[in-house]
Amino acid sequence: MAEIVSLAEAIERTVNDGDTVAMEGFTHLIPHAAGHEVIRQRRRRLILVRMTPDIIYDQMIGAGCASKLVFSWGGNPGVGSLHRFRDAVENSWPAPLELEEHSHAGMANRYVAGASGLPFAVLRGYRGTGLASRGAGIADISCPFTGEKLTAVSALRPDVAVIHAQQADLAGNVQLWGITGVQKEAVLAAQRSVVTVEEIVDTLEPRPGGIVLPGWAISYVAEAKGGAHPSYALGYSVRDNDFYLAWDQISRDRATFSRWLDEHVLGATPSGARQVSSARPGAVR
Amino acid sequence: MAEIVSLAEAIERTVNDGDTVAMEGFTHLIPHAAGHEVIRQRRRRLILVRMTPDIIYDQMIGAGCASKLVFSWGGNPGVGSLHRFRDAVENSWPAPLELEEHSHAGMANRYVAGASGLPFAVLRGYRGTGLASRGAGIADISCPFTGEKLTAVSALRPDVAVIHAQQADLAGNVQLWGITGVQKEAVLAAQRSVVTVEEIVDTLEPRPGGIVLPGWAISYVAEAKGGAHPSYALGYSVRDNDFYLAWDQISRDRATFSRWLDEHVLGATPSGARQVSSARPGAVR
Amino acid sequence: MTEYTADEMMTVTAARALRDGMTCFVGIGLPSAAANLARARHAPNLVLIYESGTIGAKPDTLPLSIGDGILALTADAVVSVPEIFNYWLQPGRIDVGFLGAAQVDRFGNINTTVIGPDYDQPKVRLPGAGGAPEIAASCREVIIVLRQRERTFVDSVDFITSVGFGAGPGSRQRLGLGGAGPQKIITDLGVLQPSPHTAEFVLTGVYPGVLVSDVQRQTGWDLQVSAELAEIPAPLPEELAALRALQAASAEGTEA
Amino acid sequence: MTEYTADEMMTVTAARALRDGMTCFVGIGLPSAAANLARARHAPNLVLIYESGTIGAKPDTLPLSIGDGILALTADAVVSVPEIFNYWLQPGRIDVGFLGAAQVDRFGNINTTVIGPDYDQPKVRLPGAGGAPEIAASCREVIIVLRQRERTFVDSVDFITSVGFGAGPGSRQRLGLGGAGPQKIITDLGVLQPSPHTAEFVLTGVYPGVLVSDVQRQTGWDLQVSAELAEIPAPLPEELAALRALQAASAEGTEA
Repeated sequence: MAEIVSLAEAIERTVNDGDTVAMEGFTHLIPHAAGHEVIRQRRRRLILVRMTPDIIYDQMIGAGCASKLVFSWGGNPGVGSLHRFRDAVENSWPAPLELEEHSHAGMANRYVAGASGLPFAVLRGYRGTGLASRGAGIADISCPFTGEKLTAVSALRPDVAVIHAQQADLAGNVQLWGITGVQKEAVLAAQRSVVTVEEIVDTLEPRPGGIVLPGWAISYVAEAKGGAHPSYALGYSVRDNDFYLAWDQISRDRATFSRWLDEHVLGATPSGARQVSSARPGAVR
Repeated sequence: MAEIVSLAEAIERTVNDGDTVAMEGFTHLIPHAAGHEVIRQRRRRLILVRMTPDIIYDQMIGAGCASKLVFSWGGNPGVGSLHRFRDAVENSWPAPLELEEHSHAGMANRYVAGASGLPFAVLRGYRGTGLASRGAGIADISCPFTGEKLTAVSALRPDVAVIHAQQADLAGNVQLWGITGVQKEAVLAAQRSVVTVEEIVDTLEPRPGGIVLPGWAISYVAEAKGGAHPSYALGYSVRDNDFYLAWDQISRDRATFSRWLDEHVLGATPSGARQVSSARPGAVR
Repeated sequence: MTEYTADEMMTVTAARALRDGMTCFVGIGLPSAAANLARARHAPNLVLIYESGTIGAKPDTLPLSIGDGILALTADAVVSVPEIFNYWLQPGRIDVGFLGAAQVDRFGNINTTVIGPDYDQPKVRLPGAGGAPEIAASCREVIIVLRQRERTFVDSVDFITSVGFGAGPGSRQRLGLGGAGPQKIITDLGVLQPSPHTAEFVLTGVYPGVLVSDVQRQTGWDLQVSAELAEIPAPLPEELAALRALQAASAEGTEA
Repeated sequence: MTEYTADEMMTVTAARALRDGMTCFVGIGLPSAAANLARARHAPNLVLIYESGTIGAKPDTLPLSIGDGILALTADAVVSVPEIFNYWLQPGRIDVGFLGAAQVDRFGNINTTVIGPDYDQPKVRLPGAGGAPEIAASCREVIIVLRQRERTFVDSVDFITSVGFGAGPGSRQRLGLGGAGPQKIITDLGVLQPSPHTAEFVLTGVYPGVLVSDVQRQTGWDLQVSAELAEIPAPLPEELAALRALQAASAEGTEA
């Protein structure tokens, strides 16, 4: 049964140095507040897993939390490069970053395998690409019935999965709706899980398009109002597109980034809600 | 784009003698009206596919439509045996019935593979069972990463899938809610599909727990009010438990069954709606 | 003392085997009655999971099928049938699975497929596997529930639909089955449990008024008796009252 | 005649490539603008599918990410990310996929991974694959959209992220790729299409005022010119008006 705790406690109890950590949310419901808490707790040597390591992982990589990234698309969506990610890969700053690189379909299926208790998944993918020849966790597999050659990808089984959702009830059951991405699979694939939510309600009211994760399948639930910012939580907030644009400038050089990190993450209180407003681009420069 | 036609037309245009036909619906939303229409059109040598060939397939088998059954559980739920199914298997009446037998998990994954355009799916299952040694479409497979032995099942790719849903809109988009079983997978695995619905509405209103199949992924939609009876359509009807009990008596001997079939299916109009009320057990004996 | 039937004794015994907070994969009939009885009494947070995809269903009447509307309407979550098997059962998330059987053998292997030695010419064609093979493989433990008769408790089943302990100790490991296998067979005469050494089911409990010899006569193998054989207490009046209330409510539900 | 930018010309050309009723896998940026322009004009029943899982999205402004709320709120169905790839893209249900590129080669192979010969010491680390490899493999056809420059239209890409025609004729068949591969490269200068014989991209259309030699100068291989080279008509005033209205609406959406 999920325990309802503070965000700081949830991260303390689940994320250790060296852990494999998957923070998911596909454009929508990205767990930024939780990412900031990991930075504040100065976790190191994390193997970060995420289909789209956008701003949240750019920040964690720049803050020195990660030694390896397992991913399928590392950009600032609709804007351009992730400068901290590039600086780590191209110049090893602040630390070298090993890459394990997949396609979206491959990553999604790796989570599906993890959630299903299987060591691998099968897909039509990768064949003829440079990813196949490089890739850890990519292998040929033949259909035992037709002989056809397909691709197997190894399961993802993170130590910890972290997601953000709209609501939890008092028993720790969680509901998210809108674009739900690969979050259910990430939670079910992981050994431990943290779900931050916009609010804790007495009872979940079923929503169109909603998926419910029962509390007994989750380790910790923590309230973090606005915890997805600059991503959004459908029904609670809108995407802060300006922040995504501003991030391009903030992250472009090391000094500006470090100042931003000090002011808006390391110097902030461990509440998702407050740091959100101060992190708005208006406050940045 | 789905064409909206009458039930008789939908079956005429999709189901041919010798076809592999999957009619799905897991306790809920079983497409009985469509099954009766197949019987009325006197289709023969069908390979019938269904996880739970309950009353609907008992009727189709007894009516002589089938030469083979691909299934995982063939009983009258909560009641007992399917007498027409047993008579076909044990005594070849009205025709011999070849069996291809799986577990629920295996069948569900076979549909998933079909819907995914893959020739097989992988699961932890069958190992040590008699099904594995007999089973068509069951093979060992090794994980290319861990060497672990698992089971592969071959994809199901029916010629036709038939399901029942609560609603379609004028563009043929279909919504079903409640227990949604394996219906999406069955439709997506099939070459052609028929969806019967309780009603056609101007616009679908998204429902909690609802899944929507877009019209462009469906061949034909036909209105068949009450078309799930004696199964039910959540929000429209309740399960007619008495009919399931009555079926045990109706189906127990060939003559009673044949009379019932003449009166309630072959002699009925090709409308799902009307024959439902007359098929109630009160009217039977 | 209140009168009770053998089925009521079985159901109460099965309900007692469930602890609060457990997740439980339930089939229709006696298992569903037992699970709902446990939920009504000592295990209010028992999580009922039906193979129709309903997780955390809280029916106030006994459903008559695994896909009754009441299950969907009261569930914490309703998922697809592929998902219930792949994401929830297969990884070993579910504590206990209830299984019935047409035949069970000394190693807890289950037959629900055919009676008779020839699959193609069966004496009786049974419904088949359903969810049972994977429930037997993947639930953390399994409880088998069926009436004890010489023709159902057989030395060796005609067809292995679902694996218990296979050919004996080590079989489950060799087959790569994740769960611990059947830990109890609850019958209308008493309770059998597997010997930790031989994996063979031995008699560990009898109901009030049942003789060991009665049980042995209804068993198709040379049934051993545990040194700690216990007499299982009769249903408490409260247990019976709760069970009968559930059954009355569901009978009413059917009429409506 | 109305003034227009090269990007507007590209977008209009891409929109014209879409027919009504098609299903279209859309990325953000120019492809999304093109698809929504087509939907606003000649293809009202174009089905837009975004990799975030939104099927049949009908945004009235241009989304700024593939996961904007407007996509979920206007979609016919929203499915999980595994489902969009496994059930919808992989089986070949989607007619056309739009792809961008950092580099494209003469066979339409795409690089979005690294610039430079050494993966481990890249000159530029690009975002990577995203959904592109499977879009390239499984959509019935692919349209590549990018500005034409000598450094992006290369003889051979530094890294094959997504396969076009591989090493030439027969490659896709040998690799078992389901779709027909890239059928058009739409640039800011004109349109390239694969030769049916060599699978090499040749120039089949130029925009008004663009010389063949301009295009050849911006191509890193010896670009052949089709015998049926066409001049692609300038954007119609109605096309431009519709595109600009979309863009204005989405700029407003961002302010709000």
